[in-house]
Amino acid sequence: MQEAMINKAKQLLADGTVNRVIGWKKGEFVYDITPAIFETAEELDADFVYNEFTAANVSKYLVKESKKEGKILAFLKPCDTYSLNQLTKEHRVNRDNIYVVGIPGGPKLDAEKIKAKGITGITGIKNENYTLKIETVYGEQTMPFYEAISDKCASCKSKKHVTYDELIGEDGDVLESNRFDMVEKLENMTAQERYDFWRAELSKCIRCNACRNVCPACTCEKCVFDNPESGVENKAASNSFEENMFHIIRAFHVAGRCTDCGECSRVCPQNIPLHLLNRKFIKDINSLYGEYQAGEDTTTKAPLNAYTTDDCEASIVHERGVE
Amino acid sequence: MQVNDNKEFQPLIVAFCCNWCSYAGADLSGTNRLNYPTNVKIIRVPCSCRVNPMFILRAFQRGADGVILCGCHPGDCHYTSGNYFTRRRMTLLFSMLDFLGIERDRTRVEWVSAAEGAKFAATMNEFTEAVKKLGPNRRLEDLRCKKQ
Amino acid sequence: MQRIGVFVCHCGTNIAATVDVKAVAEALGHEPGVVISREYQYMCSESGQNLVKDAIKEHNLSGVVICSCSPRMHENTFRKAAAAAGLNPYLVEIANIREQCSWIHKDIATATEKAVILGRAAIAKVHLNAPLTAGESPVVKRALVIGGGIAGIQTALDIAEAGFEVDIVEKEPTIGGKMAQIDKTFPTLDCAACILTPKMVECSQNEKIHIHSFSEVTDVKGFVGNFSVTIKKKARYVDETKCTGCGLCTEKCPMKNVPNEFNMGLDNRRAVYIPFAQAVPKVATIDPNYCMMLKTGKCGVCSKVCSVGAIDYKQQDKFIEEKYGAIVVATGFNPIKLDKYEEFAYSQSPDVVTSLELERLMNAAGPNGGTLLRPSDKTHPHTIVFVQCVGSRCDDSKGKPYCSKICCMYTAKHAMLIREKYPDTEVYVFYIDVRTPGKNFDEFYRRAVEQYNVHYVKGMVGKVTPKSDGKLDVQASDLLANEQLHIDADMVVLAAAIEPDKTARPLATMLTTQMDTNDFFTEAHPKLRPVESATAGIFLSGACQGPKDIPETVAQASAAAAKAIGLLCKNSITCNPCVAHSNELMCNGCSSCEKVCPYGAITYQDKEFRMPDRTTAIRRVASVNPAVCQGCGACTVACPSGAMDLNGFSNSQIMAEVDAICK
Amino acid sequence: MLRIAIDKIDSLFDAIAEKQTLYIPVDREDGAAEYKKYESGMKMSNSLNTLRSAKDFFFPQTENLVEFKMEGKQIEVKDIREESEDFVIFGVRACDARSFSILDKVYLVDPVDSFYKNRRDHGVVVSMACTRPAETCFCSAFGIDPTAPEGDVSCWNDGSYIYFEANTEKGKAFVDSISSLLEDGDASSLENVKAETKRILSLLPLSNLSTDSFGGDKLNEYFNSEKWAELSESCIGCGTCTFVCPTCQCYDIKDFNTGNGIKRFRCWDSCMYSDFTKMAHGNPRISQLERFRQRFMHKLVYFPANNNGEFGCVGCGRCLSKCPISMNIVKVMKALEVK
Repeated sequence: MQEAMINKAKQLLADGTVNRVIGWKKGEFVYDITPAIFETAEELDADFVYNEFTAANVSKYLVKESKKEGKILAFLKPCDTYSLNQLTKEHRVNRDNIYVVGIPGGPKLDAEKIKAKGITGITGIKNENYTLKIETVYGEQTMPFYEAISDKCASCKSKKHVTYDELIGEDGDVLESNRFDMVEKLENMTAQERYDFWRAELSKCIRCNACRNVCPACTCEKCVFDNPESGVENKAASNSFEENMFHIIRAFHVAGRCTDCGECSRVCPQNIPLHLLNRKFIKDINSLYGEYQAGEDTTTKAPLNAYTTDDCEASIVHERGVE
Repeated sequence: MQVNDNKEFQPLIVAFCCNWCSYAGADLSGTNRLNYPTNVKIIRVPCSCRVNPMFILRAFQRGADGVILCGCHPGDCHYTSGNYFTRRRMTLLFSMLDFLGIERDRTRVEWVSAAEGAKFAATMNEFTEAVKKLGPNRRLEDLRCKKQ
Repeated sequence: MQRIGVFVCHCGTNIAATVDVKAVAEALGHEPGVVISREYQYMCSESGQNLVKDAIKEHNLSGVVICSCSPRMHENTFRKAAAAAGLNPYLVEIANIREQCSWIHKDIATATEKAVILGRAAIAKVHLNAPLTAGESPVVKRALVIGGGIAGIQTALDIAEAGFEVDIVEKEPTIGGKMAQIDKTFPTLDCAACILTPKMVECSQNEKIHIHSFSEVTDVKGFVGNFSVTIKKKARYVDETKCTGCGLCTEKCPMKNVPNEFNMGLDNRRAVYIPFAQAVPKVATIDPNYCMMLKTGKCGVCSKVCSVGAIDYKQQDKFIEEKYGAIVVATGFNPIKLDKYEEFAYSQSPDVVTSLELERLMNAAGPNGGTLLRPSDKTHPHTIVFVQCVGSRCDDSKGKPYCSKICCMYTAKHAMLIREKYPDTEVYVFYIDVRTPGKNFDEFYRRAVEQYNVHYVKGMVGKVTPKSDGKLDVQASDLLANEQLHIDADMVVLAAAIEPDKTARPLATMLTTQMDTNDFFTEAHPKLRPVESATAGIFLSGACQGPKDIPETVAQASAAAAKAIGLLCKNSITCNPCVAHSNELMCNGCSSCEKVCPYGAITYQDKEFRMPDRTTAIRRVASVNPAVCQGCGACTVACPSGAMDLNGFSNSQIMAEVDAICK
Repeated sequence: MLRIAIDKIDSLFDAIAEKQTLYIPVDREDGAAEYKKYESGMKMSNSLNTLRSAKDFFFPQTENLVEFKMEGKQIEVKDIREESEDFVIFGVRACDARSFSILDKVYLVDPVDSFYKNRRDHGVVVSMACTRPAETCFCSAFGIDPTAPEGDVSCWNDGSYIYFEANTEKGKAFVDSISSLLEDGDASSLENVKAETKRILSLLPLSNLSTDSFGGDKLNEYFNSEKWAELSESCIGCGTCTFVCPTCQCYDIKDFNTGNGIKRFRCWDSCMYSDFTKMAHGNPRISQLERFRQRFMHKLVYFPANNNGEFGCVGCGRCLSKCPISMNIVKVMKALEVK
């Protein structure tokens, strides 16, 4: 796949369709891959990489990149195309300046999951028949491939590209996913259990803003939480602010706009399952206002910008689930 | 939170009322001398759709024990559609608070028309009682604002 | 530093009996920024107001808080007083310590404590109040009426009568609408043409009224007082200014088999036609779907016979743009299509007709010259069955959930007219309910039953089956007698539900007005503002807002005209200053605000900005038209970055109130 | 050498915790380790290091400085600093142990930061030698020997015993206070452990990372390097690297309105943030490139320039595993390095 992508990129650069390429660049180890922009065939040959660790969603970079001179080639995984569509819908990107080549997605692996097995000193990882052979300075180790699959890919919602100019490989389908299982599990807990769960998780927050800054739905020119004039600005990780304001409002601001790309949880240095907040909103929207997938197209009104006269009342919250 | 002489817990209730229906309904319950507890403090907004979820969380952070939002009945909104947006926003917000383990009875949306003074008073009585049963809001407060 | 004055009203004993007003004034006097705190017997009295005015001048106040009755009562009073003393009226806040405090509480201590908290919240808010100035925007003294039926005609006549220019845009070649097709009108049974056509003529002769027939609105920009509308004048291949309406072309055209839509397709017209004798404007129109000249380039008969040379085969659609201060929507209704009601055999037998078709069949200018004949064999029908509520009051997706309102009365009319003219004809009416409220309406219906012996049967027709002898087998249930009926009918007349014209929805989008799920325009308030749309400057006339009969339509048409005249009389409109505004530096251009705005007050533009990194960038940013915004605040919550805020109820003001209350 | 059998470590912790607050690294449910206040029964983590660094103990993420109480128009100023009590941090790795000396160079020089000093005076750092370094480790590049960690007390683990050696007066007092639980024993087995660790260190992918070309003397050359644009282009401007870094020391001072007054506090800040050192005209570093450059220039050039060549990085590798886009100081060093 990497080869085909490099060739495609070189071809599009050569024929002048695009003047730069956004993709992924090799790191120091097999897993520490950085999104990067390539401008020449030489750069592509030297550093371009696409493997099990290229999980990063590059669509947010297009907010800036698509406003620059000339067209950019973006290699997008199925999930990334939803983000791009949503950004297009919200006029945050100039879609005309982007040449999208759809590429097959995951499953991507999460190095943290390998390390959590106690495997350390990693110098190489190979996938042989869905067994990972991991070379380390302490000798070779193995683990099943599926145990290292990143959370965002483990609950993949779709292998379909919702926008592209060209595809490498076959397009996939929207999947029946189990992505709401954990939300449902929490819903079935008692309020006290839910409170304890979230307090334990959210109190880990160090307000590094990685979740917000990586989120393709969070592209505000100025975030309310950074703006002293908003009255809710707060830089510190402060007891109870993150739990009771920041994460709730952030989830609310992306409600109906979040495509469930899973980047927030992937980047959280404290491993807080932030995507569950977004999924809760998605699940509620689906069940209360009809199935809705943000980013599926660029025209449908977002559920919070729409209504029907016979929507349920807020009291429905009192009537369902576990108190 | 207020504590009166006999130390019974007195919840602080913030009520956001839309100018055209609910605020007028609150006025009417005043005109008709229909009692409801002093715990309830009303903030006037042009329409229930003006109420940002941040205001609600802010009230809880600062020590409110319950927040109620009142607007025109669906279909009667002075701005025709404002309360429909309110309904969706608050349904989702309240559901999220519930998901986070916040007591359900601390939040409420009620549609009160300008003619429903009695309903306004009854709602406030009921809501205050419900919040009183829950006790002080501990889960949503900002510890920095805690009163010593 | 703020210099705030606090004024606590006793309201006689209304407040002072349960709230210790002195204590309140004392406590609030200690609040930061407060330089004077006073209490007085009656703040709203002249001397009370003078107290406020004098304090404003004496202490050079930058804000005023009045602790008194509801702001709904005296906010304006105190704003005016402040303005009189030279303080911007929007620097006044009211703490409602009467309706929401003294009147509902009994215990003085707790009521006083609450009054202080309410006062503090008002002080916290007034700290953040900004002086606001109501803007003004000029009014173009011309109205547009969209639709030239009786509603549009009446509205246009009334507006013109008041001295303003009015344009009527009608999509058909003539004005007149549905009423022109109707034979007689209930409850007086006078002929529709006799009362309508004089009004049509009046329209054509009134210097202030300009009729754009065979035209459509294609674009609407602007806002109340200043709409800019693009009108498409469809090519009719006849020069309107030359055509005299002599009708010679319509007699000589060789294309004779064009279904005549004015007569509901019950007879034919030519490819060049004038819909009916009293059409206004009386100008021929060539139907390009049938004209041989336009289709094949061979014919040209009409051009040859036209003595004034009005025929122009090369004519193109023409677009004109015009400015208006007010727009009245009068797009009317149509009967629904009956293809989902095969049980009534509408498509199987020509003798099953709709009520509107019956109107034409009975009309003297209709296909049979006013003699009621069966369409199939042109014989006199002896048994006629009327079916009510075809597609009305349906709870399934086949029909409409609402009552079409006019059917009960026109059916009674039809039944009565038939029994009057052809006493040997038996008339059955099947109904769910007979609904005849209205002046002289129920009397009219009773006359049909009692005087004309029309058989009203409560029950629904289940099936109509054409029989080999040319009759129709009507299978129905009589709910009162609890029996199944079979009637051998010569004709069946279906009271088809009525629905808004199909052009209404795209028009609503252009006008940024709201519609209900049935595509009827939504009025600004169902009770109190029934002829205005929620969008300022757009008014509703006739059945586009909901099913209506002629008297109601005319009443509403005049009401809409009165509202439009009220607007056009003004040289400019004063805008509510408590409107939304967008901070362009923070705006993402995401369109969320635009999507929730019920008034279409928000537009976007690409603007050049100097960015924090000192580059320049073109960004898409929202701007609010203060003349259109009504200040609901829906956009402020839809905006994630907080770029959208509301004057008078800003995020920081409301949060300051929250903070003060929760202190 | 004084030592305690590993299976008796719980009794040691209990004994320490009886006298003062003890923090040890423990495993969380998600597998990451973090320092927790010791409570009887807690098990010390075996992982290489904690997710967050140990700097919180001396330089917490947020800290109240002063409060202005408002009563009507009256304002009362209250000192609300928390008085520190003696505490012990157990199991600090060599990198984090070194990070304290870097923080000291910022906060204990004139003008002394009394909040920091107060905590530093009351804290005893008990470090623990590494035995299983990870691929992200590069402390050696900064002259740190993970088999000989600094700290008030250094410890080694040979699999059966933990050995103690006091390095400072404070450390000596601490070891004395627990000496009844310790025994004197042969420490020769440690040499094998250290040798094996050193062998592993030499195999690590970053073992040959060199700091030779960095330092204060090439300021302009590095500042003006063309590489910054490419290095910084994917930076999302979050504060993850800063907040997991044991040596990042920047803070912001802010006021928080509690409704009844103002709490003035300081909190960690990140030079990666767009509102870092915001002044009337905005952030003086107007682009992410400049902000990104600042962080690495500070650690590799400015800090050594002002501190006798000592770098502002200890090679703990936290930013390598935590950066959302996997950009880090190692990649920067390799890209900028002048060979």
